[in-house]
Amino acid sequence: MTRFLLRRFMWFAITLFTVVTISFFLMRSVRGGPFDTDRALNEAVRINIEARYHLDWPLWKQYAHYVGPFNLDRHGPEFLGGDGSDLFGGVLTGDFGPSFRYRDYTVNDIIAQSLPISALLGTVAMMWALALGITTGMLSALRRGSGLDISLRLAATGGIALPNFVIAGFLVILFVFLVPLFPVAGWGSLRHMLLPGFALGAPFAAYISRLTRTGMLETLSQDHIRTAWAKGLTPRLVIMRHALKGGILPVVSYLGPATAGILTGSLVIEKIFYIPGTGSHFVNSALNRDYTLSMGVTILFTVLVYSLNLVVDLAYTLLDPRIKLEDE
Amino acid sequence: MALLDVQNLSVRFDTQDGSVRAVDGVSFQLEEGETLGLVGESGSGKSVTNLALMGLVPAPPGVVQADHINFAGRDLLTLTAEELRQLRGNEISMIFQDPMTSLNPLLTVGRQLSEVLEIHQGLSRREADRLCAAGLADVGIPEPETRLAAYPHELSGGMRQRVMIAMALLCKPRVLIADEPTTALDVTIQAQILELMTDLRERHGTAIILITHDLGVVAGCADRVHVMYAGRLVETAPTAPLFSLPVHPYTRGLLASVPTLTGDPTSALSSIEGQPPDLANLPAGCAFAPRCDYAETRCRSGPMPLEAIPGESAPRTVACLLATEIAAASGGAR
Amino acid sequence: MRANNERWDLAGRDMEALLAEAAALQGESLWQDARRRLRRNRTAWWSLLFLLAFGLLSLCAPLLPIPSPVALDLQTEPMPPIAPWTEFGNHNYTREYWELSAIDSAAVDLRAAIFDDWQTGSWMGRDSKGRDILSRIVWGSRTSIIVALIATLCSLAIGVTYGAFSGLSGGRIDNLMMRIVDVLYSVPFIFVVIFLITIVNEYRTELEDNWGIGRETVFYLVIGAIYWLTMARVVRGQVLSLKNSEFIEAARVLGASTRRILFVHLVPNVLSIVIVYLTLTIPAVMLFEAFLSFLGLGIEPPKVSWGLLAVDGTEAINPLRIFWWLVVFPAAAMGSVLLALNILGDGLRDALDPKLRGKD
Amino acid sequence: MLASRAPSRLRQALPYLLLALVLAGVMTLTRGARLQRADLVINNGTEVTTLDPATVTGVPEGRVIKSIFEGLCSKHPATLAPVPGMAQSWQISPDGLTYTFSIRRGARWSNADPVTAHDFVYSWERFLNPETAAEYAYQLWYVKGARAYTTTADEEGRPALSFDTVGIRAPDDHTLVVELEAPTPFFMDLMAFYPLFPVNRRNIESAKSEHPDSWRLEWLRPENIVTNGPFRVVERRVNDRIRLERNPDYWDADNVALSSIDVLAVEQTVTALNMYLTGGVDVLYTVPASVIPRLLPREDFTPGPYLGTYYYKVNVTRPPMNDVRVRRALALTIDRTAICQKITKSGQIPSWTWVPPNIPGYEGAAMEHAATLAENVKEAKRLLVEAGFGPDGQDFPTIEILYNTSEAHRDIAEVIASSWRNNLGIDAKLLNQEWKVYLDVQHNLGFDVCRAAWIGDYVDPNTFADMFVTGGENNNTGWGSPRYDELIAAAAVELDPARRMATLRAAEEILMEEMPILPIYTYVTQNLLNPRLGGFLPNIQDEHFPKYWYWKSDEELNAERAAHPDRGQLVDAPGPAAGLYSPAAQRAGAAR
Repeated sequence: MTRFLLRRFMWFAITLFTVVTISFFLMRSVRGGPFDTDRALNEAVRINIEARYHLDWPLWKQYAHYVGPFNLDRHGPEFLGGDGSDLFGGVLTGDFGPSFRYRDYTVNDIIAQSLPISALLGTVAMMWALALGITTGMLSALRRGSGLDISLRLAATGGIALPNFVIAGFLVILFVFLVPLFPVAGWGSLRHMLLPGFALGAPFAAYISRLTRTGMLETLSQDHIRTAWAKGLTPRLVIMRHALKGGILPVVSYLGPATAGILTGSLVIEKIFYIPGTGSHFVNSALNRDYTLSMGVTILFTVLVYSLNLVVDLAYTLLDPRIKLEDE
Repeated sequence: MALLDVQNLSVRFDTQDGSVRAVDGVSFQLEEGETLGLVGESGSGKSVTNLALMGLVPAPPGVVQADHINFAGRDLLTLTAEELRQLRGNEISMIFQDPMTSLNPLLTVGRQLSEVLEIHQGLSRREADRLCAAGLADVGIPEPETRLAAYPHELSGGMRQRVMIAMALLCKPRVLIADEPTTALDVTIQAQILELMTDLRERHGTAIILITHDLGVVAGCADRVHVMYAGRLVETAPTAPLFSLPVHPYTRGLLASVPTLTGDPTSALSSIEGQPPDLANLPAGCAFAPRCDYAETRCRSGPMPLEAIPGESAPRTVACLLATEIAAASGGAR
Repeated sequence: MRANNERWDLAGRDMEALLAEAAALQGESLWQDARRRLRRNRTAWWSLLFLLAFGLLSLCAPLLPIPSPVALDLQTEPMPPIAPWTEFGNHNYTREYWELSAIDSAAVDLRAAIFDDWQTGSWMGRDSKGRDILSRIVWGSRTSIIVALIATLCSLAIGVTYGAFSGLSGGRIDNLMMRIVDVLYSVPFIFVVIFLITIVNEYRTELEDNWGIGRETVFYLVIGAIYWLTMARVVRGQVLSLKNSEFIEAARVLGASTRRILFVHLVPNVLSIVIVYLTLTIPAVMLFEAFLSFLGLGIEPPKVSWGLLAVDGTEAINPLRIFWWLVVFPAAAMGSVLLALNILGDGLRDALDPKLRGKD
Repeated sequence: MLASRAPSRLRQALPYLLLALVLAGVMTLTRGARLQRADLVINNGTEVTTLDPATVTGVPEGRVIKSIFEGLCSKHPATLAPVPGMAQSWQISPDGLTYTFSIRRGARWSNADPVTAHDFVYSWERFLNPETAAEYAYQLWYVKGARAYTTTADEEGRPALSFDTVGIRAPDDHTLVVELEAPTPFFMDLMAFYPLFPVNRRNIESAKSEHPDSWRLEWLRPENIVTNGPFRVVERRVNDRIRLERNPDYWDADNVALSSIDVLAVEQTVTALNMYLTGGVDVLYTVPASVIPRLLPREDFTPGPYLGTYYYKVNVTRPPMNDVRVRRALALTIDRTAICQKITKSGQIPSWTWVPPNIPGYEGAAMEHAATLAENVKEAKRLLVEAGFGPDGQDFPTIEILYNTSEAHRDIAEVIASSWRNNLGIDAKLLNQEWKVYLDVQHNLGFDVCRAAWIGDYVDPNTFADMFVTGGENNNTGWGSPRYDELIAAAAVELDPARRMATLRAAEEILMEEMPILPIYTYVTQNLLNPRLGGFLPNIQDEHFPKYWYWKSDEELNAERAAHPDRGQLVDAPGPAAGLYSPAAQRAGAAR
């Protein structure tokens, strides 16, 4: 277990380093800078701004300053030519720097403000998706071939067949304008979360439903289910205890990628429903050339996906005792 | 009256390719404390017969019909699904061929054992656990308490089959259906398991239906043997007479393909030529006729009733038009 | 002794021929069986026919007597659909397209020769720039289908090669290769795509002038480059399980070369799962295209794709006036094709899954 | 045995544990997210970059800063003329070089500090300091020594000159003296320009001492920021809202009617419109073009003139656009009517001038053109032939129209391309670039023709005219004319308003003869606002002042509707959640 975690951590470090380095240089290679606006800057002012944000430094120095752990500006350690008043800084110390676009915030601030919202939205979406997906998938598997099965499967595939902004649009027409149940946009109460959560979760619900159906069918055809019946267990016990557990294993392993998908998919939903989450920063920061924020969310994403995959793997071993972490 | 009386049982599977008659008019009785061997090639309908008894034939596509299936005075066919469920694992238990797959890999052995008691006897988990440990000890598993916390994959094949048996016997059932209980096991383990079953039968007085394709297994355990072919019974007889004088050509073929220690080591083992028939497309007359060395024209038409052989002392029935001739000829030869 | 010699001969060459024959036989029966099973799955079969029909329709877009998808006829508001029985067609066709390929442009000439200036009426309405929705859906399907196909094939090429190589190599190499896939999985690809597309946008004139690579091509490649990861994993898994199966052992024992094992024994067996995965990747790519269009990073106007249509459609959702035809028709087209693809994918999986064979 | 059971127990408890955890998380997070709607909600269109007046440039930032800070002057909500703000009065020396402001006694900061002349000296020093890197620093370079102070920095980026060299002094707490480099006729307008608004010294200094490395952000946090305007910041969340509340310490607080305002940052115009229509927002500054025909008949949508021009830049360094005849031909054939009626739809005015109309005292110089498109096309063909091309675009190379990714710009570009194709036979390809690349390409003259727009910073032709001086930062056409530069320079020092306007008009005439730009239309404002909102007066800069806003009572609203039956179809006018304010406050607000 420890060995497994250590190894995972090593790969995690490698991944992160690669991601940080590649995106740093990729980002800087794109034309345009954070301070370009439709009103061109006065040359002298531009020099002042670049100096303030260290954009006048050579790229390697900016990179080293960004990564840390030492502060390379004039407050940095003395052996690097600074006055030693502020030795450390950079990503390695957990400091993602100030945002270029939202200048009253550090990237840490922005993430701290928006991540809980995205997490909440993601959780609502995921709960929708799981509840809906597993129930329908189960029903579908148990009534295989029936009208119910076919209609549920059609609905499920329908969920995968439309872009979520179209689904969101239909939801808005239905539940905001025709039947005014929910607010059209914004964030605050639980009522605000249901529509975007549903729109975000719909494709995942559809996919989970399919996975559950297949998994359940697979499990239901296994010998040990016959044993369970032969033991005289009630249908509820056979399905809930014996079949479902095996049937949703594929769902569990899908949760890692799904969470990543929900995180990035939320950017469209956040735009449509005006939700102050992290998702919109993924695109906007790149478009605004907000170097630090963009790097920040990249790193955040990588860390999240990696740790969620780890959690999923661990959960998987808890669910399936046959899997051993060591034999990767 | 017999503990279990099955009359004219048929099981049909209706698929898109047509209707398959897996079991066709099978009748038999099982007495209290008796071991009945059910022998036949794979696909001959042995397992389906017993799944039908348990009410476990998947429907659709399966359709079960019978004149009656009387168990301890009740006709299983008239029971509701719920009543049947309460019977299963409680009064009629079943163990399966492959102990590797017959246990749920995701649940502990203890969980899988105790739920039987929880369901049928309403015990608490704690009480059930205690009884389960005793049950495991009963089937010869050392350190039963520890084993309860184990997962199936942590046990060896023989152990798992013992667990299966323990599970089947937890509620002291009156009938135990053992579907090829030893097929997937090593020979040494096979012997242990069979011995265990014989032993348990003696101690608990459970009647056993032993399904197998291995005549050696039946020879050691069963009181009576029924031979099935293509969904029908072709020969029934007490064990000893059957082995000493097999009458139906199929039974003879089966017996001839068993290697014996006493037989001539130089003579080649014979096998039954040809393929088992397609159940969806059975020939008219005797289903075995196409592979039968004795077959005559009359074998290929008309029904093939299971009849006693005139003059035979043993309570034997055979479904073969040539039974009398073959019995006479073989009896003479032996 | 002699008998023994014969045996060796058999093993050396004849046996291999025999094995190949057997493999061919097996392959054939696999596909035949699959086709039989697929045909029996009504919905999947109809989906396949529907997709073929749709593919044909979209392929023939330049030949169809539909209005130009780009000719502007500015309106203050989108025009609602006119039922075919009210106005079946009119003679207002103008020949206006983006830069078409030689073949397409010949097809458009042919269309003009056959139908002259006759065109179908606006059965599905027009948008606020007076462009015919039906025509845009048909032309848009070409873009979307091509994006999906090329990206999928691209992912296929990379994924299968990578996965098969990794699975076959086994050991350390396999471990390393799969670790790399893991690493790539954690890279926020949305982000990379946005980057790449921005970079490509920036240099696209240079790319086009110097290498003749259009923005779309890069677009396909970029998307393809993302989707290969899952493919690689799937293929590797399949190869691993096949590698240790008996018939490969047998072939190996008989001295078949690695290449032979790869192409004669492994590929056909991996193919089924790959095909299934393909039918499920295509919808994913189409949705991704729509997603990029939503962010304004997708296909560039005047070209049209379903993603762009869907985005235009969502603009029409507000309580003042719902121009439903701008949403409903593109969504219906997209939905039905993706639905069909998904059903077909499911059907193929059922049909090709050896475990399910003969088990209905 | 118990020990070996543990993992299995864990396994069983796991799902419930996770569920409980998730639920607990949801509960805590929702509680934190809850915030009641403010009395008034406006959509600012995008998140502001900063609240620091010194470093902002954009309009959205301006809207917020004008609500929370106040400069020496403020603007009249209708005429936009400077009215006393922090300065109660001012004197201008006869040579126009020395401005003496007397600071309002009784003006206070939200931390109860009095506002003094020293605050302005401090704020402007900070504004001009190269370390602050204020983007609009040049707006104060009319002050003596200011330019040198900003542009002379040492290696560390700190100012190399003493601030004593700059002509800004505070002889006492209530007197501020500013000396200019040269007479600047619009200097008083600048005093109401938000980058020049003051900041509180104590606010910044204490942040500096408490957070030596992050003070730049710390002093702006809602709990720290000290303001002197009608409202103060209570809460902020990125991409969500800025919550403003009435500032009780504001000198004119009695006349501020609204008690709280939410400033949203909805970027999707359709979403914003939906929010407006469901009552979630009261004021929108833009609406999606697709619904404009449906909005025009309504009383809540009344587009008015706006000080902005939508135009195309021509790269005059590239042939064939280096020929003025070609540029004129291109300009003449654009179907402006189609663009205004069918694409922008809300009454934009086809434009033949660079400086938009409606600037008091200024008469624009239109380019030479005929009344109808057909006649213009004829003239354009003649010009093309003269320039050596066929009348139907023979030998004319394909040109590219550069625009930034946006539906509206694409549509306009399509119309223009088809105008040129149909009228002149010139092939024009559309080329869209993402915003930052577009800016970069534009700056490096990497285009043929490029979409652009300019919104005036202040109500004066100069804000348009000085863009096209040779080498100007926003020129980006490669065009330059010494005569034009001279005229602009002359206008800058001209004290007589009429003569000054004439000079600027002469400059615009040159521009409209040389045509480095092709004007297309003049903007109109597109405000969609709750009819119940009062004090929101239309003006040419689309500048609005929350200080004067108030909610109309039913009586007032009905009376107004009765007085103007032509305003259009009536719509719902929901009031604020907490009810209307005391009539006294309303009247006070309305009185101005």
